[in-house]
Amino acid sequence: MALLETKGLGITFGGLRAVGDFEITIGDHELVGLIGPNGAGKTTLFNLLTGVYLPTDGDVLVEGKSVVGLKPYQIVEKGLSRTFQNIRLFKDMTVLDNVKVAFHHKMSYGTANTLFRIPGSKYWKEEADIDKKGRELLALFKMEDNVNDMAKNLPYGKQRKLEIARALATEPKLLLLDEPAAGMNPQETKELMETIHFIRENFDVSILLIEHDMSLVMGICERIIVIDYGVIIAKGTPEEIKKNEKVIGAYLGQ
Amino acid sequence: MLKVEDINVYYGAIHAIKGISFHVEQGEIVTLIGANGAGKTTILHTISGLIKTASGKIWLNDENITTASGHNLVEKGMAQVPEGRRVFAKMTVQENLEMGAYSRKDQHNFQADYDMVFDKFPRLKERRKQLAGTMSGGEQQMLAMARALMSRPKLLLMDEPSMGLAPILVDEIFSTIVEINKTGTTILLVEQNAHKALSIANRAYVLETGNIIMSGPAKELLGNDKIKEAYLG
Amino acid sequence: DKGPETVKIGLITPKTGDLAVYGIAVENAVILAVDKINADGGIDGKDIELIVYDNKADATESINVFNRLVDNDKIVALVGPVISSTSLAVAPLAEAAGIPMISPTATNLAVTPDYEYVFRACYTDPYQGAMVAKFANENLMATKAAILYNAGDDYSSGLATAFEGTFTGEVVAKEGYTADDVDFRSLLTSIKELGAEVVFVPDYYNTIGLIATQAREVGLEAVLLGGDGWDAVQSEYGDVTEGYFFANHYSTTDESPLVQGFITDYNAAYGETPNALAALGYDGILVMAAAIDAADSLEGADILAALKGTDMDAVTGHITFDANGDTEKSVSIIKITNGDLVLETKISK
Amino acid sequence: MSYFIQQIVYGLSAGSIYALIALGYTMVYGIVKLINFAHGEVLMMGAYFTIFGIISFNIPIILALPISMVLCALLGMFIDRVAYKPLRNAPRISALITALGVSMFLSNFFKLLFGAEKRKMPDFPALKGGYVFGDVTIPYKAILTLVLTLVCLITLQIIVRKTKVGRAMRAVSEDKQAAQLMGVNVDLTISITFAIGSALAAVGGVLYAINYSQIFPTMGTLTGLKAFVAAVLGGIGILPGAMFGGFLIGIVENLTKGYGAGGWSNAVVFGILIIVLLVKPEGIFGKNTREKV
Amino acid sequence: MKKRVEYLITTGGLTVLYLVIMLLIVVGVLNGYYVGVIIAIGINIIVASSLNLATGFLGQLALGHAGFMAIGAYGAAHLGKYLMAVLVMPDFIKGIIVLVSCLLFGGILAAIAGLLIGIPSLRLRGDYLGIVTLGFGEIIRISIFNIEAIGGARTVLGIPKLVGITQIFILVAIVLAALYLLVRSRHGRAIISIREDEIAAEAVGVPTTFYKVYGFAISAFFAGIAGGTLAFYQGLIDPKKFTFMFSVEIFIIVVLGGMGSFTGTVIAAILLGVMNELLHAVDNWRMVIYAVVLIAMMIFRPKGLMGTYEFSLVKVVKDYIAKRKNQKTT
Ligand SMILES: Nc1ncnc2c1ncn2[C@@H]1O[C@H](COP(=O)(O)OP(=O)(O)OP(=O)(O)O)[C@@H](O)[C@H]1O
Ligand SMILES: Nc1ncnc2c1ncn2[C@@H]1O[C@H](COP(=O)(O)OP(=O)(O)OP(=O)(O)O)[C@@H](O)[C@H]1O
Ligand SMILES: [Mg+2]
Ligand SMILES: [Mg+2]
Repeated sequence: MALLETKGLGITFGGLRAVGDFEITIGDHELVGLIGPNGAGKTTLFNLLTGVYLPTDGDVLVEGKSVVGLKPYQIVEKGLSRTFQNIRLFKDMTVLDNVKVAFHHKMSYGTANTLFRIPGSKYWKEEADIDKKGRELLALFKMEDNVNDMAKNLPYGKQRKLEIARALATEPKLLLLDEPAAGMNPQETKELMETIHFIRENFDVSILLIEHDMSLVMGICERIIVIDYGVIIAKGTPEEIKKNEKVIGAYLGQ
Repeated sequence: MLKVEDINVYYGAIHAIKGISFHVEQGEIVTLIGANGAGKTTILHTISGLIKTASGKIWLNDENITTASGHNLVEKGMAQVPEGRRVFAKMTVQENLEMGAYSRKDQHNFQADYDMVFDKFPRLKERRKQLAGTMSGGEQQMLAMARALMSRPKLLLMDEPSMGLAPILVDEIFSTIVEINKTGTTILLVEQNAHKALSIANRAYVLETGNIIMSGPAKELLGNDKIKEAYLG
Repeated sequence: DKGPETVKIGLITPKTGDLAVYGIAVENAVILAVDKINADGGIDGKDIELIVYDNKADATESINVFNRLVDNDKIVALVGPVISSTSLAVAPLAEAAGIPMISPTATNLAVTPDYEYVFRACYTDPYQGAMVAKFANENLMATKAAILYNAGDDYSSGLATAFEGTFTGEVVAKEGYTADDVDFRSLLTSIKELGAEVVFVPDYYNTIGLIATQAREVGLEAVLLGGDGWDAVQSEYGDVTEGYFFANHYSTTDESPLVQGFITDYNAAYGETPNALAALGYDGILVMAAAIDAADSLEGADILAALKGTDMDAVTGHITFDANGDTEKSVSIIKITNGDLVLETKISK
Repeated sequence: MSYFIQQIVYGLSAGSIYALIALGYTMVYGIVKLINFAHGEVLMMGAYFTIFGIISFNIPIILALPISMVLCALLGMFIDRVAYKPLRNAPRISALITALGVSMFLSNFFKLLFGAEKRKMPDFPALKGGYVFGDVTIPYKAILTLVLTLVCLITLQIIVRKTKVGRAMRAVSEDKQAAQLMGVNVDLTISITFAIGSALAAVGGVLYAINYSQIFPTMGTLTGLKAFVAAVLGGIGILPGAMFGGFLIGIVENLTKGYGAGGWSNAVVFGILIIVLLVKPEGIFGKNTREKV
Repeated sequence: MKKRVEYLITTGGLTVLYLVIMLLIVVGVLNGYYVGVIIAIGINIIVASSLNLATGFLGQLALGHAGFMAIGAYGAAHLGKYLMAVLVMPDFIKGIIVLVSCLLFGGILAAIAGLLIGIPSLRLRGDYLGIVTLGFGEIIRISIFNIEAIGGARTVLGIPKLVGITQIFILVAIVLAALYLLVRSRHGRAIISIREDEIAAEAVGVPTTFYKVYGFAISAFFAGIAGGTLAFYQGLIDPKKFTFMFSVEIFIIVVLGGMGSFTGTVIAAILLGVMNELLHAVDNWRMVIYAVVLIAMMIFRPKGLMGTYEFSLVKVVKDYIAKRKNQKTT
């Protein structure tokens, strides 16, 4: 059973068909690129998958079960997690707390436990557990020295990394990255590619990636889906896509 | 045309620009490159009068504009395409362009300029009545450029015009920049895409955490190993 | 034994906030009285030192300033608080501290009964409301009455309830409004439809001015009746209130030298005619000063004993206290005639 | 039936005052995104200025009103410069607190200067009475108020939609920096906004005083608040919406009073506000602008 | 350092503070007046901290907390009067039982009101929510005036006076501790993340609607407790107290202290309380000066006195120990 499957997925804003008849399947441990011209509907697709928008038609299946109509946080529980095109960190929280928030749905202690912290109770166990996990995760991203920094004070590149780390903290099966390299220079982009590689190797997760930086997309994606005006115009390996006339005409240029 | 002398800029306690000097001559394309947070946007904002300098001077055509109010600089021939487009989302394309011409005294005389920008960006002509906020990233970038051109600038400051754009548009944008420059507009270009920027610029400055660490003709920097390693990937 | 140099008396009154108008009227009158007493040689040769604190008409603030007057300023007696709700908050504290207290203007029934040390210079809401109803019954022979009152104000709703309880005819409507209302045309139109002969409107004169103006505007022919809050309504709204009645503590047309002296002095000091609140404030401090004088002591218990025996003429009438510490004054019913206040009759139980 | 119609007439006349005040409120909010709690106090001062002009200097109201509008416009600009401008880039709630502070300052300061008591507005014999249709009377005051409100609305609409200043205002409301990059003098534009809003408040204050024949230092507080509620009801920042909201509140208020629930009228007004916002969070005329992620 | 030791340090600090206050009362430095002011400030601390949870931590503009306080006050007062009449037991125990049960009852009533208003309206944002809460506060106030059964416009009298300095000290400590513990838990993180970025919070698995209502209801709960405390301190309730301006005063304490800092709330409540008393010297100008100070403070410290900084005795102790260690090693 595929990890993610969409069937005839589509959404219309007013008269605009932003995404239509969209069908993809993503299996375990894949790294798929999603490219297309500006306004093609890439971000909108992410919003559909993660429950931010309700599709006007079609279905989204995660491990065979429809997630349409679920709230974004419920979809997180199903194993989808994302980053945003424009970074959305919890700016006035520490780096570690940013990550800890993302463990929320894995925890279960209640209000009474919060107020009466009886030694040995769930509160202590779970908090100690996520503290450890959070620090480990940040260490993997080489951010162990930043745990107590305010997120807003991080340099841009680390903010991007933190956003990815936060998304990973929800322990997703599928990670959706929206233009992680936007605003980065080639050097920083290269580091980002290494980070993504690293995630691939250390986590049991599939990645769907939107990006306009071709060096990144072509460099790491196993397959690429190209959309324009909300519909898929091409699919294939980087090599195939590079040569696809339609893609060159609509997106890549010359 | 533009001369910046030893400016220092602070955000509260953060010393963002540490004594920077550079100049842009009439007719040139000059590019500022540098990593995230190096201070590129800050410099453009300072030149445009959005941020005040702590010390140093800025000259536009031999006029000291260090303390001039931002809104007066447009009349003096300076325009900016800001980082992240910053189009007026709830106004139509047409109204955005009218805002671009806001400072011009010849309010009824800019039909020719409409023709010029619509000629350069035909997409905008189709979408005259569309709300700018509903346009795609690339379209908004075109609008931001067109809007700046409506003031008939002699000096155009551009902040990362290629950010977030599809490759095909990136190429288009850069050729448009060259075109604009050819029609007599001097350009100061800030870019992450150092390769593209250097290949169209005359001269370049490299910025690192508030300091200029290198400068020279663009072609030379394009060949420089250190630049290659740090900025060209 | 020299004792303190001055006789310290506290005054708690709202000087800021929505009820400041009333608080300042009382304060003005009290200061006037204190100055007069001191000019005449004070109490047994000692000047009265008046300490005034603002309480914003708020209970918590009243408690704080009362404590401050007692603990820090060491007052021997208290005049005030002016507003009933704040008097209710302070009364038990005054009792506990053994500080004699006279509220000039707190009309709420519950202010005095439970506390030996607490007195008032005015009559109570139930008493006043009942007397106006009695007037409507017996003098006006009214059979249909409407009540229009400020639902957000205990004075107004207290009077309204009392009126309703005593009026023997039919109460065709009892309509509330809120403190900030300025538009009464809808309410008055609805009362007009119901054919009331009299409308009881217990509120302060500014609101009455508005209501009377709009009553004329919508063509309401019923006679409006009110309580002591109406005092001074004739100064600006004489034309629209012509022929209406209200209950009051005193009448500015009273010939007695005490009253006329007070009006003249007040006018000289503040450039306006004192209203009933000012008159009550004036009486409140006079009664207290007289008691201290009679007690020949600054001890609370002594002053209390003297207060109980009060028997004096004051601006608002002859004052003696009953067991609760309430005055037993008759109610003057005033008719507004040609823009003047004319005593119609005096009513008592 | 005529009883009902009469209530509606009173509702419209009260409502048009709210509407007029709401226009200024919504305009300032639309541009600077600040609930200018001091708007009610400007209204109060507008009424005072006018009355002082009439009583102390014997100026006819036709002249006193424009003078008062100018004074209020200056006052509005002054308030903005002193209290709001330093906080332009601060958290919005801080500016909100400052607005509350200014409101408190003005009403209390005025109380000290002129006393807390209510003052009577002089009578205008020309405005006494009204047109009578059977059992229904339409007071002249109501007609004057309504007409003035409509004139103000149309004028404002033209300014905001059609003029260069209006375009600058809209640009400033969206993005101050970008507007400045277009050559817009942001501070001046905001000043003009406050000036217009405050001048409107002055008109509202005078109409209030004419209709209710009284002025007092806190007259603007609740009136202003309700006018803001009117603006929110109609869709904040939208001029016809403010107008509509004002009428709606006026009518609702008068109907509750006319039908035996006078003590509840403010509760009903706020109740309707809550219900409307729950059904249509952006107000009756508001457009749904969801954040694009 | 072990958590248990940390809690011990905090509790110890509070005990010392309490003993100092009691000592000052015994030797007469703190007379009835000062004690009264302290109690009034204590009540403000409780209600302002509760508002801080909703506004500072959850990030929702709430301008109607006086309404929740009123509900708490009326609920606690009426139940209190009833219980005092029917319960038969020694006065001291009765006092404690009545106080605790009535405060909880008032708090729960307020929390229910918080739920009622919160569930439908928390999807509104920013100023809109502010206006709705303001409106709701007014509705509560007007309802009280119009419901004769609970007292109408009359002052509610005969409420047992059960709150003195000791009770207020314990209550403030409990409320602050509860809020503090709450904020430093998964629930608190969820609440703060909503303030920071609601969309991102939802995207990392925080049920935002639930937590908004949860935070708001808890905030209302403690505001209700503050209301009950006020009633049991004064022995009466003046319905005129719970106006919009009172909500604003509470709000001002929160913003002035710093949104998201309980320390700030405590400091601001104390400063404003003390200032209020000092300004009696110029009573007429009191409100004018208060307003000017407010404007000036906001202009010079737009983020409030404390920003989001939180004082912690544990940290002070830790720093001290670290410093000592350093000195020893060098
Ligand atoms: N909430 C919305 N309301 C109206 N139109 C929308 C909305 N969200 C997206 N759109 C429109 O849908 C289209 C697709 O937008 P989307 O953001 O998905 O593009 P994209 O592929 O991510 O582009 P880019 O690469 O520039 O980010 C655009 O035309 C956009 O204007
Ligand atoms: N409003 C601000 N307040 C405080 N610090 C700021 C502010 N804006 C920028 N900075 C800081 O100033 C420095 C320079 O920022 P600037 O935006 O000029 O960089 P840049 O070179 O344009 O980067 P980018 O490539 O990300 O656009 C950075 O360290 C940044 O964090
Ligand atoms: Mg996108
Ligand atoms: Mg930049």
